[in-house]
Amino acid sequence: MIKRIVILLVLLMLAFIFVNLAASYSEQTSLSALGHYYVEQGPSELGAANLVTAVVVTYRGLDTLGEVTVLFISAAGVGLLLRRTRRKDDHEDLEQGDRAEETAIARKPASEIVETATELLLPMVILFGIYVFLNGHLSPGGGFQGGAIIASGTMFLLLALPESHISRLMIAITESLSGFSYVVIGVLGVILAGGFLDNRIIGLGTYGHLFSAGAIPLIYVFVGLKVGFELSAVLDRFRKEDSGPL
Amino acid sequence: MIAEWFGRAGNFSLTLLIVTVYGLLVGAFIERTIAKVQGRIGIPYRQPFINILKTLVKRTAVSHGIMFYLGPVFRIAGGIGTLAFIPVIYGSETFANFSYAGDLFLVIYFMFFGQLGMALGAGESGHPYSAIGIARGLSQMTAYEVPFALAVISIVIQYDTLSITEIVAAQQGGWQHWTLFTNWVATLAAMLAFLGMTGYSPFDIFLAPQEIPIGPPTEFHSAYLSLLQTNRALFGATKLVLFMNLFFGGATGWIELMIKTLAIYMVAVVVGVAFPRFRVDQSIRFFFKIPTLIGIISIIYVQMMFTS
Amino acid sequence: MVEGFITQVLLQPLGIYVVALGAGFLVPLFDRAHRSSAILLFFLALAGMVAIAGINLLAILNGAAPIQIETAGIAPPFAINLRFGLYEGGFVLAVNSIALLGALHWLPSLRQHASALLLYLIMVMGINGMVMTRDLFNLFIFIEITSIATYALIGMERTGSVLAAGFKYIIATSVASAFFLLGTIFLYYLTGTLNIDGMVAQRELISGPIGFIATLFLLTSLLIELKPYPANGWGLDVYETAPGGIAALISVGVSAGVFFALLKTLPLLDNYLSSIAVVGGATFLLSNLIGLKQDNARRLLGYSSIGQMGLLTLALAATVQLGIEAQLPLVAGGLFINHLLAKAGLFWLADLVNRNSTRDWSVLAGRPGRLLLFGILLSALVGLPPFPGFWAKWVLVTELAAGGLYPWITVVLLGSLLEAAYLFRWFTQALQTRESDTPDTIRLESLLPVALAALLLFATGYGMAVQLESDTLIMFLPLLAGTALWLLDGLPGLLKSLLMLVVVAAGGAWLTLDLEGLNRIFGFILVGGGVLLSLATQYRSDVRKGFYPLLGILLLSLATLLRAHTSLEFFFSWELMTLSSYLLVTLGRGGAKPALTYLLFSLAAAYFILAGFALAYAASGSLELAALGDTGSSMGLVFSLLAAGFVIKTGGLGVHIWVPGTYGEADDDFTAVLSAVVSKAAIFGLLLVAAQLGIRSDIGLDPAYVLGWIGMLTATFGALMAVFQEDIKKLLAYSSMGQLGYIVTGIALMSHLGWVAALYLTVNHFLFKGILFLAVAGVVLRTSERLMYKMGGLIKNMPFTFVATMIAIIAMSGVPPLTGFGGKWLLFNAMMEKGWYWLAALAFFSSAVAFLYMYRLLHTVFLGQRKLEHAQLREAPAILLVPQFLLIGIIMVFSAYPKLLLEPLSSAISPWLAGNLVWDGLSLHTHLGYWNAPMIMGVVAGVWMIPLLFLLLMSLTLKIQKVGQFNIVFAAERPHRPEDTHFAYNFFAHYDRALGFLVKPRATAFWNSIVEWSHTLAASLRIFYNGNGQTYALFIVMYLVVLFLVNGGLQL
Amino acid sequence: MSFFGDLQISMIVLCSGLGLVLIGLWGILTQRNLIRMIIGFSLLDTGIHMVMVSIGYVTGGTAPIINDDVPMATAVSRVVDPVPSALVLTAIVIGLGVTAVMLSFAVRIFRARRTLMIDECTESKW
Repeated sequence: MIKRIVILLVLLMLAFIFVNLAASYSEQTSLSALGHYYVEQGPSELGAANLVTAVVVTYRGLDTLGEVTVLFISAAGVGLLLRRTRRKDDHEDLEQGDRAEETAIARKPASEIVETATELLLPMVILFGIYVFLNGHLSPGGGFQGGAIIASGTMFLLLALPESHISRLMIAITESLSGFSYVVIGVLGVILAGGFLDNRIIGLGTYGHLFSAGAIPLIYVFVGLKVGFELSAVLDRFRKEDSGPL
Repeated sequence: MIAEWFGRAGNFSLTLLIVTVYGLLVGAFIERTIAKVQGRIGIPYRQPFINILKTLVKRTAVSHGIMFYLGPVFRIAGGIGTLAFIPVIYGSETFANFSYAGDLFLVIYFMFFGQLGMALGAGESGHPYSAIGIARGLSQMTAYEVPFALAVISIVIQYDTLSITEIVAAQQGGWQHWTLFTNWVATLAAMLAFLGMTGYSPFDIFLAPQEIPIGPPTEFHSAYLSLLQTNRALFGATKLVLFMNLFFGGATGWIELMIKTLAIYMVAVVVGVAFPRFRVDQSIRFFFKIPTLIGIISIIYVQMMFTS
Repeated sequence: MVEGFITQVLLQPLGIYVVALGAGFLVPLFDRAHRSSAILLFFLALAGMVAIAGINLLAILNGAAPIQIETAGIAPPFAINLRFGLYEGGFVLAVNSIALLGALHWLPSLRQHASALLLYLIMVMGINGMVMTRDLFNLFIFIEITSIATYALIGMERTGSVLAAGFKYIIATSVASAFFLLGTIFLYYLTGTLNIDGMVAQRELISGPIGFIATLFLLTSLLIELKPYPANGWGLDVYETAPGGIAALISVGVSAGVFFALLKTLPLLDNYLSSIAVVGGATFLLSNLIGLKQDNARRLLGYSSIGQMGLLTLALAATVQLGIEAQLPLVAGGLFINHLLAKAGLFWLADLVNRNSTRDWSVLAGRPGRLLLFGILLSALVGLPPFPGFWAKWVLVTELAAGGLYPWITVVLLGSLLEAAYLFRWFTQALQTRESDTPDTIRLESLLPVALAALLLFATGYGMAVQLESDTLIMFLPLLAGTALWLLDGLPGLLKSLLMLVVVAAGGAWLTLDLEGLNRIFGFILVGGGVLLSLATQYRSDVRKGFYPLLGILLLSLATLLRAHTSLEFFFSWELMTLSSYLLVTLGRGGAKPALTYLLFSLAAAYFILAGFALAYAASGSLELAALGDTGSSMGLVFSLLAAGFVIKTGGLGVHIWVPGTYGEADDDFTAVLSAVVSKAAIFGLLLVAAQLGIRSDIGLDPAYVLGWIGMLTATFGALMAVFQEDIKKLLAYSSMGQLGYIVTGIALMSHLGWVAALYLTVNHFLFKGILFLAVAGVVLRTSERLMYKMGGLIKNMPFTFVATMIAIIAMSGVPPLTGFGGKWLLFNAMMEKGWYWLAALAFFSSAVAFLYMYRLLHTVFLGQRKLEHAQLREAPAILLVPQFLLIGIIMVFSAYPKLLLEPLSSAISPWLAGNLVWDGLSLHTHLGYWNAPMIMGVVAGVWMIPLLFLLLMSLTLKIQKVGQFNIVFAAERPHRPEDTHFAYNFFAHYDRALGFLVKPRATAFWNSIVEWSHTLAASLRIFYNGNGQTYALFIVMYLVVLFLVNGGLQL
Repeated sequence: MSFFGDLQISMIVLCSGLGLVLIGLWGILTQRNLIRMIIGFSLLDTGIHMVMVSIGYVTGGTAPIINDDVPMATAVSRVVDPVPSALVLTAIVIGLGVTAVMLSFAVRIFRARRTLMIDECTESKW
């Protein structure tokens, strides 16, 4: 009880800090210098209509590479943690009973409505995901969003068909190759253009077209694939703790 | 150089002889006096000499080892040496002995020489009484050293010298110049320490004839004992001479010396007759109380009186 | 294009990301092909990261400009940029190297899972990113990359406790990250940029409530990541439970990254410098205090890690506060590299030893190689030379002093002492063989990373030395010699002993023979005396692993100590001496525990000295020892601090409790060196500060007078305590303590005569205590006993040893005609001359008391009744007797002709304290008295010879009978066992009754209560660590609130 | 400041975001169940994302995408700041990653000790 009161007091103090913060806040009426530059120069410099994309992929490309890395290691970490114990004598206290219980939960079938809907929607969802990351430089969306949509497709699949098999090998290869390609593009930026992750290694193309904005669509393809597969992999891990390597 | 050395040695031999004989006679005199007080006849004056001779000519002797053998040698060497470093008669080159080799400090430290040697010799005898006696004697010594040291420091401050000759010189010109009168506090402290130093009752437990028959010398006999007996007289007299020099104006002649030393000695005798024996821890505590306090006062006193 | 790739990408700092990420992404693919190809890729990538960092750092060290890396071909602030300058390069190289070693160490676990490999790789890259990036949000990304990889690696083991700890860790760092993000976005709101340099350039925009709160969030986040007290339980839990491989990387790698983040954002946080310093200082002090209560090895390392990061934080804040950023590489860099290597090594070692409780580390006992590694790592952590931490702490403390930040000096030194206490307690536990221990199963090759870390510590330590000092080679000479001897440690004992003697004699002569004055005199005592006494080491022919190299280091460090011109050189040699002597003590039979006490008191002493030197530097602006006197108004304080340090090392009263155990339990021959020689180093130090400071009139007499009393009380109580000892070595130990007390008083007199007395006593103490301890070594060798009452009558078996002992005792006692008298006489005269009458009286008393134990030693061991089982004992080995009789020879010469000794002593003192000894022929005169040593010698010889001759003469006519042992006057009975009549045990029982109350172990009780009190305090300070993740999270939020309040949040 | 009178749109978002942060923290600090704590963390995270978005808002601005409605020429005065949007994108992904790892910890903790209560995970302490 005393602990609760302490917590309450501390949070009240924090709230006091926040009130101070909000009280001094006033909405911006014009762009910051940085934003101004991006809005003014972004389209011509990088050829991307979606300025957020320009910022994400190129101006702050290093962030995005890091972001991809974060997802990558989260997926790897989840895999590492949720790997199935291989030997009985491993130092874990996973008991036989638990395992049976777990399987029982996993085997519960989905309703027919879900199954049917999934079969119908899944290709469209995936297609939409691809659309979103391909057009990331032009319209709202991008690699992450697209990847997330693809992963939601996987989610559907797993809900509808809990027993369906997702190829680990395919995930691993796609994940690795798309990540590696992303790095390669970045490196090419140093050699062929102005610097690491510079998207201008290939021509900027015609402004507003699909094949424009240099390497941005390319990067978004890789990001989209990577995110999609990684999130799918994470979902898959949580579905059943697997023993497969990675 | 050599001749000078031999000359001095010769002079010193004379001093040694006189002081030893005097010491033995005083011993007999005290014995007789005590006997008279107690209603006995007492020993004849020749008795100490006879004792020494008798032990000396004993035909058998045992030895417990080399240190045992050397113990009495150390003991009497300590006695002789102490005397050698004290000027006996003020103003007399003949009886100044080897006092120019070192000062009062030397004398005080050399007094340990014999005690240490004797203690080692007695130790080798393997007799527990010897060891017990030494342990007691040493313990008591650390205690009476304190008032004595304080008194000595007091008179060193007073006379601003460590040289015994100069201390005596400073007391010349009448009894009122004696330390006894100029610095009676220090003298009092020193005399209390003297009680312990002489080993008379109440501070005679290290010899304790009743429980540990005569203490450290328990195992010594024959020629060893004769050396020890000689030393007892000699060393006792030497200490008297030292006290006389430091506190009672020294002596310009042998008669004065004998009167003064006898008087000093009587202090110990009187106290000894009047008081029962202390245990060691009691005597240690005793010396750390009143005598030490007096000693401390003596230094404060002398600083107030004699330094600007 | 390939060439472009190599030069523009691979060899650039950017290459680190490319390599790490490229390899990281490919690891799963390679793993599909074959696990070992993935491992190869992993190591290639790590090695590549090290190489890239190394190449670029080298270029910068060679004068190249810091490398600015732009991304996206667009200049900052519009695109993210990175920087690789000196600091970045150093951190990155260090982290990558340690990561490579760590990977080697952790490979057996890592190789189980390909994802572990890639996580490790990316985690390291994340740390690199934290160091290099110049963009605040990008920094956040790298923090998160590192964190997530860390979470996953923590969770790899999947035991319940590690998972629980991991979850707490995640919650805590997530909240911290949230704070970071909040801070970042509001900073963007204010400045319109995310570039750190851009923000710094517009520092004035970060103001008002939003600026305050935004920076507060940023600061809190970074501080929390550095695990400040008390919001750090989550970190401790992970350190305790996680595998060493990841714990090491969190402790040194992740923390390094966060620290660097703090470093680079510090210009934004300049309002909080005091808060940062307080947080760092409090964390350092308190974690080390709480560490005292800890007996789990890994958690202990956790406390140490947190403490070290606190120290780094404090150092950073203080350096910036003082405006001495130029010293930052030395201070922060040194502390960092030290912590990095030592702590990582220790975590790995903890992994290999695999024992939770520090007590169980006793499996290392008797394994010198392992213990050496362990010891090196611990010593580095504590900041002992020659490791980087030593130099860094030196610079830190001197600069703190120069800046007047005295309280921080106290914090740094106290914290270091506490850290030393628990770290070396651990070492002590590792030294103690236990029956129940099964040998450890560490394979030799798995120690390689640990050994490399240790080697790198030496290398970096030397590197720092070169930065700071010109005379590095001489300073390191003892260590070089020690290393050379250590390489030959496989040789037979006698040969090693001989080699050591040759090396020390040659080296020592080369180092000290060109010295002058006081230093020259001490050169003879410390180096000459050390070699002479070390001759006796030949009496043992066993292997004595480690003994000879350490003794070589010790003796040579004494030589370099004498050569020191600057306080840094002095302190270096001093600490080297402390360390080597400590290790030597641990080699003794039961030496481990007392050695710990010895080390702690020595370190306390060293820290006093360090503080004194630092203060002197602050006041005079110079490190020269000769400039100690130019310290103006702080002179008194400098003198007091330095004197306090040296007095502790002499075993002054109250801080003497290390003495009996140390001298008692060290190897017998080494005890002689320790007491006769090593203790004189403290006397040298005391004399040095007295010469530079003590004799100055502006100090006033008070500190010196206090010193005089300390010395004399030490003499008195040392003697009293020796009286009641049954253990022969402890008796001599207390005797040493007491005798050094006289010397201290002599120095405190600050007069020509007083110093002559002090030096004379020093020489004399060396002579007789050397003899005594060697004699005792012989006795202990033959009897295998140290309790005196179990001996007796040994004069029959060991006459030479007896004679040596007796002469030494006479020389100690002050009885004429041997050397002791001169010392007493000089000291007494000097004290009377100065008017220190009370001290003189006390001196009389204490030298009388000394007779008690001296006699007891001789009697109980050599005289009295011999034990039956000792009947067949032989004399001590000749090699033990030779040095003893050499020393006796010196005593005899100096006894008869003290002028030989006094003249050089007097002239060495003259430059400091004018005054001459007045000689009249061979007679020495003072104001009060005179002393004609040759004549005294003659008279004594004469008066001794005459009765001897007389007795011999009498013996010719007597029939002297040698009698058997029990033939004594014993009430007509015959004792049958020596035990009946050997009056020995509790010899001075009556003295105990009378004065025993004076020597009740008050000091021991006092220090014990200090220990108990610190433990209680530690226990109450760690109640926050209740193991509940929510409590930990609450503390984090509270931290923010408290920082808000103390920085004036209510005044918004 | 009168933020009750003249309510700006971003102020509403900002305050809701900060409120979510507080609620999330309350959840983390008081809910003993690991899953609930993770939900608390998600709330906290979302709150911060809202704060970020609100910071990027420019009065009357629209999405920073150049198209027919927002021609390049007038874009500067018509769009909101693209930077916070980009940052939020990144932050969301990172939050997702952290949440995933947290959840897998929760799963493993439950497997290892059959409980999800944080106060039963206190064996390392002091």
